[in-house]
Amino acid sequence: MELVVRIAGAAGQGVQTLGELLSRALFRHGLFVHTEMSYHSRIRGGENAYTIRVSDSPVLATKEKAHVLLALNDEMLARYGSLLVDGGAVICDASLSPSARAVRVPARELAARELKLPIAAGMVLLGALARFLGMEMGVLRDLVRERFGDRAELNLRALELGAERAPAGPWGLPRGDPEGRHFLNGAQGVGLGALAAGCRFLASYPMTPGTAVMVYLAAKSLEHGVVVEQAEDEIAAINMALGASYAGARAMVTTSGGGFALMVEGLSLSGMIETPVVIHIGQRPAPATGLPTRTAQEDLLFAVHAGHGEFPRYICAPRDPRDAFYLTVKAFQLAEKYQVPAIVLTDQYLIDSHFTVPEIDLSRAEVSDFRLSPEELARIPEYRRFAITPSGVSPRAIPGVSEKLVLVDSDEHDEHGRITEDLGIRGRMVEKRLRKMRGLEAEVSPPLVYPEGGLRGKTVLLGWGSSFGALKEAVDLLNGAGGDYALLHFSEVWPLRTAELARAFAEAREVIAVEGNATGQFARLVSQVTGLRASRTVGKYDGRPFTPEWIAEEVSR
Amino acid sequence: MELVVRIAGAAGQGVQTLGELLSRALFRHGLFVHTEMSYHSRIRGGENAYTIRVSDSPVLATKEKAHVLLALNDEMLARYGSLLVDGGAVICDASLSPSARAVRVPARELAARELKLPIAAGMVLLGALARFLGMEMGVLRDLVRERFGDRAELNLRALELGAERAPAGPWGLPRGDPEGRHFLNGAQGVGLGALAAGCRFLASYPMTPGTAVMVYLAAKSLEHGVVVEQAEDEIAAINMALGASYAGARAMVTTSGGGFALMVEGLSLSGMIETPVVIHIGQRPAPATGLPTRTAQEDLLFAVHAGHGEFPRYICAPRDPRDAFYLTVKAFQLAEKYQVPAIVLTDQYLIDSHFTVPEIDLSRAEVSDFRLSPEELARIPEYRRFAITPSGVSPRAIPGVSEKLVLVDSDEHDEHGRITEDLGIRGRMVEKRLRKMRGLEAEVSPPLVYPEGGLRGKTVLLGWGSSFGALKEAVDLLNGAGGDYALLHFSEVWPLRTAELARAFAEAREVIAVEGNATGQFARLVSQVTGLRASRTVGKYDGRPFTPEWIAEEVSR
Amino acid sequence: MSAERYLAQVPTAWCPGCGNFAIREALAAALDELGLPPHRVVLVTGIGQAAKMVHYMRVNGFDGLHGRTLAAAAGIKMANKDLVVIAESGDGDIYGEGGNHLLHNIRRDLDITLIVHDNRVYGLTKGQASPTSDPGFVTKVQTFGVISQPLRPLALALALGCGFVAQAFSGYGDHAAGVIARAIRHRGFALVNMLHPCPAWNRVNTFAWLKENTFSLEERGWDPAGKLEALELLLLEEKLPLGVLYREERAPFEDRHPVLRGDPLALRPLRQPEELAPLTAELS
Amino acid sequence: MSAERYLAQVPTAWCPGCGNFAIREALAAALDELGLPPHRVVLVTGIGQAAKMVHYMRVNGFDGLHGRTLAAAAGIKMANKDLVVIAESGDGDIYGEGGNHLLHNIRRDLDITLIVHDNRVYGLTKGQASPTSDPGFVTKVQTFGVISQPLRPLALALALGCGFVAQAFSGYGDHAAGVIARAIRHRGFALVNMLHPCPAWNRVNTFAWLKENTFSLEERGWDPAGKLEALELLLLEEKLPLGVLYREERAPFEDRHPVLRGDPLALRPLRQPEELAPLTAELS
Ligand SMILES: Cc1ncc(C[n+]2csc(CCOP(=O)(O)OP(=O)(O)O)c2C)c(N)n1
Ligand SMILES: Cc1ncc(C[n+]2csc(CCOP(=O)(O)OP(=O)(O)O)c2C)c(N)n1
Ligand code: SF4
Ligand code: SF4
Ligand SMILES: [Mg+2]
Ligand SMILES: [Mg+2]
Repeated sequence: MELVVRIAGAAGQGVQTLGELLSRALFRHGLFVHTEMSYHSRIRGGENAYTIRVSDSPVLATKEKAHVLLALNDEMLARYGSLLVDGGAVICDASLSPSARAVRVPARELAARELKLPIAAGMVLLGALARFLGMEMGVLRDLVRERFGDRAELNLRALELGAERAPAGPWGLPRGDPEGRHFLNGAQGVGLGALAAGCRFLASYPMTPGTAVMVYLAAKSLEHGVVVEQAEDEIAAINMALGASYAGARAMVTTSGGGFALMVEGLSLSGMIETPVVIHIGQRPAPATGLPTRTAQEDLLFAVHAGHGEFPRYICAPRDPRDAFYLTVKAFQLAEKYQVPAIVLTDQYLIDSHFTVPEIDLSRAEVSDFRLSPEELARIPEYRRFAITPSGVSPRAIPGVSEKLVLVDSDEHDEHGRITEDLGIRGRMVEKRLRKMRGLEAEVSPPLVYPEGGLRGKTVLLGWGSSFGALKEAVDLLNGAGGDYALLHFSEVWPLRTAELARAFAEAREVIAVEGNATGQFARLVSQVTGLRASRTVGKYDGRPFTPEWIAEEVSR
Repeated sequence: MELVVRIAGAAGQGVQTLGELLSRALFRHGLFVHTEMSYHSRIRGGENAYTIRVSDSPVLATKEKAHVLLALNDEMLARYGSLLVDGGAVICDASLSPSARAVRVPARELAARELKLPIAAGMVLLGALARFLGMEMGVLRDLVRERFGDRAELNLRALELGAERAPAGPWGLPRGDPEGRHFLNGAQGVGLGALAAGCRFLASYPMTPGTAVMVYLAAKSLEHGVVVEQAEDEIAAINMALGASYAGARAMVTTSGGGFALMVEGLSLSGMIETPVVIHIGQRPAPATGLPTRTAQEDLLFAVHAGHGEFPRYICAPRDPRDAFYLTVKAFQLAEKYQVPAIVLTDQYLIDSHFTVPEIDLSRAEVSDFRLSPEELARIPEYRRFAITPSGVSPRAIPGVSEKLVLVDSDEHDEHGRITEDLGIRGRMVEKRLRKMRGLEAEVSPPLVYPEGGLRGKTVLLGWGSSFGALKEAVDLLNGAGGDYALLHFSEVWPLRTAELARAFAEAREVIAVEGNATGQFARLVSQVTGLRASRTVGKYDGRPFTPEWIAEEVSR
Repeated sequence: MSAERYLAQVPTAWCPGCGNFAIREALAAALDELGLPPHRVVLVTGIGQAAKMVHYMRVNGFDGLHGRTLAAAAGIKMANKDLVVIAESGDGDIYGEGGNHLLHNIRRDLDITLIVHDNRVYGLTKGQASPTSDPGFVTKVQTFGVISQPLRPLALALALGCGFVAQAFSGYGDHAAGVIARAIRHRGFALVNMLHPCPAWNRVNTFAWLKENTFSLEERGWDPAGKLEALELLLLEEKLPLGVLYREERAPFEDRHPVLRGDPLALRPLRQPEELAPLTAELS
Repeated sequence: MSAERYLAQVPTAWCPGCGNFAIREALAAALDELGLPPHRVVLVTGIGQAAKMVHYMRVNGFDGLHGRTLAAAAGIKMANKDLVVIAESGDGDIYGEGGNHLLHNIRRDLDITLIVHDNRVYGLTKGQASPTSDPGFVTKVQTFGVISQPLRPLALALALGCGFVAQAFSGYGDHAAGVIARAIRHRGFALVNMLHPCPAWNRVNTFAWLKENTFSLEERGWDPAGKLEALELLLLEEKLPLGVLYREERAPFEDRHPVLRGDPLALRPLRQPEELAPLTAELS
């Protein structure tokens, strides 16, 4: 059983609210639900579409064609009417005249006349849609109550008005049990990971899609004791975060590629003063302002090489929101353990999409303190913040907790952090800092292979980050059509694990990189590190997320 | 014949002035002269050393050991006394007691008593040094007059006082004819190249070693009609330059790695609005502030991958100041022709070192105007700034010269430059912009092979940028000692030419990358683009420039 | 002629009821009043709802990066001083991300007109506080309300020595057009802080609030010659003044810069590299 | 105890005769007067000659990027409000590269003391003009002399609502120490613009010039309570005032921020991730 429902309207018509209510209700029905938000960079008008894919087995990617379209206006009917599957249905206001099979409800009139709340027309249509889908209205009603509190009554009536006027459609939605599953989007995954990892400070400047993580933490700020400060610009953000981190608070920033471009000098500072910071980058199509509300995987090589000079860093690119949780925790941990910057590389698609995933197990989030305690500090006769060690990691004290002074310096410095122009020390400090890369290399988990087993003789699709779900399904599609495909997928991209790559390239018939960019960035990174070259790159760079169908088609060209 | 002379003292003692006078005088003697400046990041005190290498055949690199040391104080005597060749000599004040063979002159006393100008002690010692080297005093006197104008007399007397008191040393300097040669440093090469290319606008924020180019252009500003504006920060600098370029003035910025880190968002803007800009980066050791007055080749991968999103760029890394001239002209030309950012990647060593090179031939500097003239514009019925063309290059108009309006936009845009969220146009615009890379690829000149001829069976040293001279001499040293070495050297690094690399890797016994960084950045770039992997990287990252001896030793380890 | 000719015939992406529409009309009216040919005008914007203005006007346009509006404008003006350069963007763009360029471009004093759409909120990114937001203003990021003190643009500009400091309100379109026209006419850097409601995100400084909390300088017979008086007014008055608060005539940057005398840089011909022979002569 | 204990026993890289030496003494004297334990103080600097101060003092230190001094200082103070945070850097660093952070940290009003070494020149990079350089000041970059108007830090700070605005002169060490001590004692953002000669690069604003062109506010019986009076003084006086020009008591940022109540953030223990169970409960 699989169903794709799309709600489309102008910004300001409540598409997101309706989509969230419906998708969560379907999740609570015990179904596997995946959502995707497509929107324009404006506040009112334009095109907003919320695509909900529902199944009785796990779904991790979006689809282009829908079975049911709830169209909130004429334009959206025209725009998305053509993206219905054969025999698909439209739910819309009675004033619209769709060519497809339709449930037309006088929603505007009802909202205006019965409810005196024109904006509630959407909720009326949602009621109709729910009935059409054969949903349990109780689940939806509960959600409306949770969401609207005082203002729930009117919305409940709106739902009712719609439900009364719609027939039941052909889809008898099965029921399941959501127990053991979570429903969340990437922003929640990253935000929750930050909280679990002990983040105490976030400084950022608003930028889509990075802002979503800031908004999440701001909502939890007081209860969880994390300061969320809107910086005057991104440069301030990263330097504030580094100041906070130096002083002992786990700190992060969240932004997009363009904001990260302004943080690059600060990234290099983090490398030099060996002060941890976690940087969340929600990728979007660029260069420059590009398409602010769309998705892309264009900033990988930039993230790996950003910053003047040479210093270690850690970069992960989560596959789904649950992965985002664990990898954000890991990013904080590794940043603290190795005293390096860590980057969590997501994208608009991952940030805004809700996924149904196995429950997040908080106890699996390892969080430990790598700072010297006052007691440990007391035992050290002469504290050297940048002591040269075999691992490259020096003992890290924070200022104010003991009489030991802590000095960090953006200039080259000696073991005490004091500025030096001694070129002998310079060489040793470069080596010390870079030695940390070795430790980091050993921390990175292997890539995922799908289907499990060997890659011998197969055509291997190589991917990274949020494309995982679509790639996995594409492999199924291709194999279902008689192909012999497999997937090699990375969610930790720097340092790059090479053993699995060597094996895959040796065994595979062919390796095809599939990426959300036009120049095959991950394939180039693989080649840089290993010399191994994918035979071909399939790139998507129109701002839309991957769909399994698109990949299968492009790959088999 | 070869001689290395070093002048060393504290900042503020005039080391640079003395070094410049002496080296230029030696150049005018018709000798091949190479200089290198080593200095601390401070205004008074510390260590300044000016190393002058003189020969009757071309020299393009510095040396560690000197034949003659002019020491201006005790510390420098101690510091650099040990870097004398066996039998080397010291010139110093009578109050100092060197252990080596020495010419001691009561310079301080003479300067104070006879000249009433204590700072002139250095000039007295320079006189002694000149006599010791057997120089023609007339040449030096002319230079002192050119440099000091009104204040020449006292300095001439100082020279005289020193010369009178020194014996002639064992080096009978040969005389030659400087005709057909130029003597200049990298800053002059880049600055002159900018002027030749028609640069009308430079905005920058001071940063060593980038500032030197700004200072050069500022000195020529009025006469050559170029505005040199000190920006409030590097972000302003690049955005001002892009504004100026949009309006039709050829524009550049000059900085170092840390300043460039702040320009990365602007770089991406240049890519998006297809507006040319030339960025000079004088590399220095990093991360962060690092060693402000030292040299490095650490920003290559950063420069290649800087900026969010994907867009073409051109990057050259000149070998010597003359090369810097031609390549800066080329950078401006390609930036204008392809409407892309172009980066000139030098370093502190190249910027501050004077080289003796074959005369710069101004007529070889090709400069042409790629903008639409008002007449051409008049013939176009509907002007489209971002017209999609097979080459990816669109006709470029500037605002105000005709009634055609010119609109550029950092958002994704249509052919008119108007903001769009049409994802079909998006795809075509990405492709259009990236197509320009093909044209650029065809513009890049092949790398240099030394000695000329095939590479079959040889150990090939692979290098780029200002390391050229030292690498070339290292090859001679190694081959002189019975080795079979050759050099493959790049001065245009992006787009990367691959044909010669493929041939070299196929033919060579072994390829060893030699670079001024710790992670083998050029080798990694080569691997990224071609999959070819150097067998080993020899990295220098202590802030000092390469010497032929150091390379020869490291390579043959 | 009419103001219409300055308007691009394209759909706008602004919200219904937004003050930006009136500002667009005012700008067109000002250009029309001054009779400026569209191709001689360059509108420079950053990123934000206000910054979309450039796409809705029929003049030359440079829509650059968020916050860098003034830097680009300064480069354009230096490259071609004959262009009429108008920088326009939001309060977040100019006072937030771009604060440093405001400081230093006031110091430069190029002949640029800056129009800041001050809705006291970040519109395009969905309603975070801007530097001019009132203390206590609650958003999804400022969940306890704004804690920092607001930036007061007019006082700031006066303290920095700005030669033309004005404020207008989108609700009074004709007046706003007049203020913009005077700002463009002023030779030197001119700031127009343009108050306007953002019905989507700012429920505090609404149209009604702005009407209530502003007053006309002209009606008070204000003389914009006194800087101290202007500062005093800003300190003592609760309400926000509308009109030209301060104005001082002096030679702008381009008149004072020796290299800028003569033809605009951008129009000077490329030279033959051979003309640099005197410079290569220095290399020996 | 003595001020000596705050001085690191290392050679300095400053030029002989530079005002930085006296500022160092004044800072140590101020710390001594306040009896602050070195480990409770964090000195935050950027890059420049002034910024090297951190290496010559015996307190905690964060020597960050050029221009980003205040951003780092703000992060440190928010992370641990119990630390005494002093930001110190050059006029280029704070008023040039870092101008935006000055604007917005005055607005934030954290309890940070900012000491700007104002030598009206970029010292470390060899003598270019700084934002406070006098018009006409000739350098190797400003070959025709400075064309822009100078930034006047005290007026700027007043216009931005800074709660403590002062100026001192390295030539009057005891007075400077007293001003610094008062600035540290002030709860909230405090600006001390510290005039000092740069004998290496600034031949205009020399020691003698500074003596000649400054006057003591205390000697005039100045009352730092009046903002308008302070603005008036800055507008009308040719010479530069020394002392505390303006002072206003109010609760700083950390007192107004709900999350900052209680233990400093940096000292709150790491929690068990399991404590987040209420948050995962929201995911269904
Ligand atoms: C470097 C950078 N940071 C952040 C953003 C995201 N951004 C776009 S517009 C905007 C703020 C808009 O507010 P304002 O300037 O007041 O304009 P308004 O939308 O209110 O008219 C921000 C933060 C960006 N585009 N670039
Ligand atoms: C991003 C960046 N830009 C430029 C520089 C180079 N730089 C170092 S110090 C300095 C200016 C110093 O002037 P000021 O802050 O007034 O300090 P002073 O040396 O006069 O005490 C500059 C431009 C830098 N380190 N980083
Ligand atoms: S978000 Fe606000 S300012 Fe922007 S268009 Fe909508 S109402 Fe206007
Ligand atoms: S350069 Fe100037 S400010 Fe810096 S130490 Fe020397 S004299 Fe002092
Ligand atoms: Mg706004
Ligand atoms: Mg200074």
